[in-house]
Amino acid sequence: MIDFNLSDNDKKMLDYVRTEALVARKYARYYDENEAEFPPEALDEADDYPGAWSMMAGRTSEDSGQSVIGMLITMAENWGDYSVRMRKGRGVGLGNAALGASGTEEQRTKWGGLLLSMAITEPGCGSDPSLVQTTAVLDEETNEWVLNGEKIFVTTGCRSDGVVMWATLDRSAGRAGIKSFLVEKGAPGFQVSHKEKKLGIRADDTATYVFTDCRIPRENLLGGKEEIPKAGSGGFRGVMKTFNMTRPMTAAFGLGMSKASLDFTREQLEGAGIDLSYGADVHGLSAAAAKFQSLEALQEAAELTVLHAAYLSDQGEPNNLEASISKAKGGSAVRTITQGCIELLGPMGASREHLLEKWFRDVRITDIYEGTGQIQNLIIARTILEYDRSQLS
Amino acid sequence: MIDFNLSDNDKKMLDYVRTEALVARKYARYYDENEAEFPPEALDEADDYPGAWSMMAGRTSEDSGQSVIGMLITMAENWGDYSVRMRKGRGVGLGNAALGASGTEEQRTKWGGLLLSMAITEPGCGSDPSLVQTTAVLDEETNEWVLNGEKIFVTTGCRSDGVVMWATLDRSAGRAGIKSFLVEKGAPGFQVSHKEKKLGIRADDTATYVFTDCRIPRENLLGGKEEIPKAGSGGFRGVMKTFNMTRPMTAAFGLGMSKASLDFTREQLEGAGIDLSYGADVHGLSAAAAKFQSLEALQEAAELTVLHAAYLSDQGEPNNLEASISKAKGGSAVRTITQGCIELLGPMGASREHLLEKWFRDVRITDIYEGTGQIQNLIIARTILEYDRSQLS
Amino acid sequence: MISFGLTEEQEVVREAMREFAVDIFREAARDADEESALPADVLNTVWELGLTSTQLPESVGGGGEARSPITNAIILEELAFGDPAMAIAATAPSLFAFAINDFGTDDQKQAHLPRFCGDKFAAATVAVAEPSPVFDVANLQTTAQAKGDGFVLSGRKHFVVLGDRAEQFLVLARTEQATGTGLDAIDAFIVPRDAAGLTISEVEKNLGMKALPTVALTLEQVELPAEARLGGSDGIDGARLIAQMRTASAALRVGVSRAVKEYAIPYAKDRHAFGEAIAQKQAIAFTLSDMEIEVNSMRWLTWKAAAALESLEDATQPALFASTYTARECMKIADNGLQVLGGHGFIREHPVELWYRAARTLTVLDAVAAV
Amino acid sequence: MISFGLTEEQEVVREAMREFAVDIFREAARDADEESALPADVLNTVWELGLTSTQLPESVGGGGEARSPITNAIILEELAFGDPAMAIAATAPSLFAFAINDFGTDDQKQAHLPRFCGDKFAAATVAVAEPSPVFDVANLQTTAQAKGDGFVLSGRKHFVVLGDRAEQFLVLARTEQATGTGLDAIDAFIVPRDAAGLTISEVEKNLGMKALPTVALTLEQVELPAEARLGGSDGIDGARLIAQMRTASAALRVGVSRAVKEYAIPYAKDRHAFGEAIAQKQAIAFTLSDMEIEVNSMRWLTWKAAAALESLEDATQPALFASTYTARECMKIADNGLQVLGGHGFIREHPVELWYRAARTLTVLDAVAAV
Repeated sequence: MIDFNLSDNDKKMLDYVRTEALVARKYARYYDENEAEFPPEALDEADDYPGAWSMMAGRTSEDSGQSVIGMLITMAENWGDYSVRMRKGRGVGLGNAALGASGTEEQRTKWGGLLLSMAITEPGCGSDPSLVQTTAVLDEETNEWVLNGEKIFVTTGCRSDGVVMWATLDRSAGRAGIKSFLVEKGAPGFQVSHKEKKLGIRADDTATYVFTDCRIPRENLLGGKEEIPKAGSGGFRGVMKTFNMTRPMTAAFGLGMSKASLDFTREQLEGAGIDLSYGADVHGLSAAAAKFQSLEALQEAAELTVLHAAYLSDQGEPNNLEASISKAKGGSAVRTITQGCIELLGPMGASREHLLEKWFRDVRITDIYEGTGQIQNLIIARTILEYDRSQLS
Repeated sequence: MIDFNLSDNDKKMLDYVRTEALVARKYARYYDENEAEFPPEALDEADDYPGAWSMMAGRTSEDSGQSVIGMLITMAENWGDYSVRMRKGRGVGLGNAALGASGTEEQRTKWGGLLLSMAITEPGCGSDPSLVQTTAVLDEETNEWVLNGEKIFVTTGCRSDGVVMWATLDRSAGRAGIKSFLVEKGAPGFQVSHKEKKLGIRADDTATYVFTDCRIPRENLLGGKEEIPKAGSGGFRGVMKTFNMTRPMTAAFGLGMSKASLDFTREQLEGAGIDLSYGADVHGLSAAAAKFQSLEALQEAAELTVLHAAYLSDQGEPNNLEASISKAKGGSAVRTITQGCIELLGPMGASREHLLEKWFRDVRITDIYEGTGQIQNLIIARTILEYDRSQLS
Repeated sequence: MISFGLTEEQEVVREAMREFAVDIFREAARDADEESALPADVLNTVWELGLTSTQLPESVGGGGEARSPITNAIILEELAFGDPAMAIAATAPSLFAFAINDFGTDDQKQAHLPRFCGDKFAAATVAVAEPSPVFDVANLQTTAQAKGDGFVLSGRKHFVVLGDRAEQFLVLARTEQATGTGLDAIDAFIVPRDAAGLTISEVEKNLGMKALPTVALTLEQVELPAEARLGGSDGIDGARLIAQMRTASAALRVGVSRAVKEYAIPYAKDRHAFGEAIAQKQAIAFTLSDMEIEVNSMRWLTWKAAAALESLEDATQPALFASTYTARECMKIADNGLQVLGGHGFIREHPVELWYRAARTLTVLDAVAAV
Repeated sequence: MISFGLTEEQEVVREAMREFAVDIFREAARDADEESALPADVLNTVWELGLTSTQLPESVGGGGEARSPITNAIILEELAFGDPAMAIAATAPSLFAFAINDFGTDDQKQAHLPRFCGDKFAAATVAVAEPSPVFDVANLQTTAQAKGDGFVLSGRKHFVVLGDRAEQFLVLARTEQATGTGLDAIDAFIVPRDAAGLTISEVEKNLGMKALPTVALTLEQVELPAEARLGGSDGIDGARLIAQMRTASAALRVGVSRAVKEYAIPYAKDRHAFGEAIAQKQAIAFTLSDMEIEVNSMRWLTWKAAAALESLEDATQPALFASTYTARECMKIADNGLQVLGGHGFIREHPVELWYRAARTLTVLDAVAAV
């Protein structure tokens, strides 16, 4: 039954997450201005706050599904701040999502407790994962994979404990030859370098990885299937399935911050005497109120697309289209919302005395990583047009 | 020297055109509701008004150039109404623009006094003129061209005296084989049929032409050059040059109506007590005033792109890029402006008691005919990227 | 619990309404628009679906099913997918009857609702919009003055759906007694067609949805008894009534937008230019994907507002969001849909031209249906 | 006569400024932003161009050339094409000096203008913006009360360009004497740096244009003599002053937008994905063509406002149009430019990231330069 009400359990948990998030927010500016430092494993205040995820026990059928509540928690955490959390996000890296989606039972057990980043992009391949040049060659004698190549824009790449990285077993096989591998930090020939200087999400490190004859155990092939499927058999789809949760989650990151931006802006506008109450048609409003309310509606719309994608996942239904819709919508919405909030507040909105300008910078990545808005649009268009890549690229 | 002031001559002429246009406007609703009828050759009031173009004599260097004043007059006429004019627009059809741009001296003299439509689009070729299927074959014995094919969406195709139509001398030559021909109504094998029922511009007939072994004199090849230039030698550009004036002019048609829409909307809003005065920053305005002023600024921006393209033409400078810019900008602006005016006025804006809803329908063609917005964007992009058709299509 | 799942019953209703709307409404839509008239018998045909009566209480002869704003939103989307003009005409009785049922006294329900539980289409409607630019429902200009036990109504209304045949009008006005401001200050009065001082115009000529008969009302010192005031001395919950109508309008816009999208997709695949289907061009393909994104967004906002109404919460904010958001996006989708068809979009052979006009009308109106 | 043609002199100036801006400003822009400081000597280097002095009268030691808002708009576009922060810093003295020259009494001109005709960069500035949300220049909160022959100023200003080093501030305020409303009610007062009651903040930390030092001012009962009021008893033409600043801001935005466009075009041709240059994809190509369209539109609106100022007409409306239009489009172009670069747009190696931040700052400010 269609329902948008949260259970008391859900509400309690989200209230708690927001309380934690507000504590973390106090550190947001510091780690933005001090780009060379990483936030600590756990904030000093962490001892005073039990972990939110511990509250996940004892959930009932009245409560929202795991994926849905996961998205709501993600938004609430990022409403505090994108990069600074009460505790380092064990198990919430993008690589962890891949592990959860495609890993074997054994792999999930062994790696689930580590923070895993995800390494796809290479200097030459942009947003096109099928152009991956990094190679993985099996050394049958030692039962090891030998990895060679370079990955860029690896989010949380410095502080992660390991990585899910994409490499090709056979370049001539195209997309079908691409596999994911689990690589732990410290593996021989795995070099982490070059923390990028960025517009935003500065505390959230973005690394470059170089693999030079890097050897990893044979069982580190994610999902364990070594054979190269025949072209067109959908083998690549398994790799891509990962995105069905990471895409909505990425949107949720951004939407947490855009919600924070709206809340700040509301406070300022109301403080300046602007009436933002609901009821009147748009013509009955001031220009500022009309603009603000349109941004709020956009936030709501984007959040709902994220929850929809997660809901389908909880139902065990396919959500490839919906995941891309939420990512495209979220990525575009957070640009509009944070830009609009600064526009509403004027020069004060562009001051580094407030976090709004930081959120404006931070959210800008949303429409870029995990597949740009253009990539999402291609996926959506191919789906509704029933086109393959050769028909629409 | 950069200047946006009109000379007294210019002002006087435009005032006069607007006076005429207001007379014509009285008939606008009638010919919209009575789609089967065409407006008369000249309105009853025509005797009371000398022709505006007669005032073109005696212009000085203080006055705007011919193309510029032509655009301003076009906007002023269409501010009255798109389809109904004091007199049938002798010499202002799209075909006349082609004649002016590419005709020989003799052709201009012979055909200049006729209203010429322009026939490019065919049932199968959409917005792609290089796919023209209509053929022209020279009968050397009779010194006649023999035309065969069908043309659709011929604006003013019923009431025009003749047409500039595109046909290919040699399909295998692609774009290079395409030539323009002057065909007079009444030519044997030239059939005018099927007045389309349309969303807007209902008085302005849109015809289908069928040519069946239609014979025309050899000298009716526009520009007179019979040879097929080598591929890539730019022969097709001659044909396309026509658009450098028709594109801004088409935009001017629409912008005249969107200006009328703004004027009507202003009157209504001010009547309802909305303060539209200029001065305050957007935050100091009501939602309605902020929206209205943004539409006004958009109108101004689009008008200026039209005048810029015309100015370059007057200077004898190339304006292919600027013509497409004005068409793309104008086509998009008039959609936004007329939609926005109705939004501002609410249900009353959507009532057929007022002409606003008609202008909203009429202007919608602006972004479609004479090359859709998409086509203009292709031209612009190719120009700034220095790409040819094979690189960007 | 967050859920986007339809009940089995809702799935069945949705499917049935979709078929009905396509078979009956869509088939007749172009002719109805050209003739500016509803097809004969369409209202009686649609009446057999029981859209109004099933959700009225058994005590007045109705089906006694619980009112479900969510189900109604789903129904309205499907009907508008067929044709928005006929969707609105078909559900106009609900607009009136649901308001009586939600806010009326027992006497008012007994007096007015049985008529909607009969075999024949019962025309009645609500008069909200006023013929002034920048109309704001939170600031009505139609007034009700107390006089003795009763009231005197003065003002003008327009775009009153089915006003050519309605036996009763529910006229929204501001009374002196109204407490609060904005939406809370709204009162509603049942005005019979033959009330002295009420002038009903000829059918209005509108840009879009021409098949839908609407009229203007002029109320000059229309004297009404005390019992004409909906809800008696308590009046109505104006915010809730407006939220119902805004949510309904949003649902209609989702339907029209989906109609455009689903027409444009196969068209773009069939139509070739420059050697391939135009859908293979990114500019067209991305326009279509944007439609897909926005039809989703619009629907979830609409459902959220309907769910708030269904759980009897204050739905003012979600309904307002649904209304303003769908208004903008529906217009954009219709506009872009026309552009995808190019010259063919401008011709009255394809339905996109009709939806384009409908969209611009529907997206400036929040008072043509209720959930 | 409608003309878009530059004079020969304007062509020369444009070319020279373009070279200067690229060679001097663009080269230094990234480091200056990272260090939040203007490069050493850049202000003295730019001073040699005589941007301020040549258009001041000979009577105060200036070049005596006619002031040309059009030429100044052309110059500002080019300078901002190099770097908007340095463009604003370099022309801040004009902001002050042009206002004195346009609206000051003879005594005020003699007292203040000669300083701008010397060899060394002379820092002075205008204080307009106030640190409240939804700031509206037509509704200033800073007030000037008459006291004896003089005035008492109270209020707060922020984003005061070069306020860290300005010797004088021209502070905009509302006086009781002001006639009219809105822009006409604006008065301006010359406030020396050491005025009692004036507190100057540390350099502000801003989102974009970090190389540009700005400060906040707090005016607590700042007592000023009668001659501090610009224009003496006549006051100033507030609408004209604001139109000059709005037009200047518009010109700066054209420059930044063009910078983004001209960077994105070759980038998109060089960068390959899916087997071809990304510029060969319609989604990217049409984004670039839209930039081309809008840079044109923005420039013509700016020139039209500048032309109105140049011919001494009321420029309120064209300047407002230029300002609001360029604000929206500049932000959009910077945003889309970043998207064209994708992940590389987010990295502080390419200048687009810098322009993106600059755009969001520049497009909420109308008071950082003058023509």
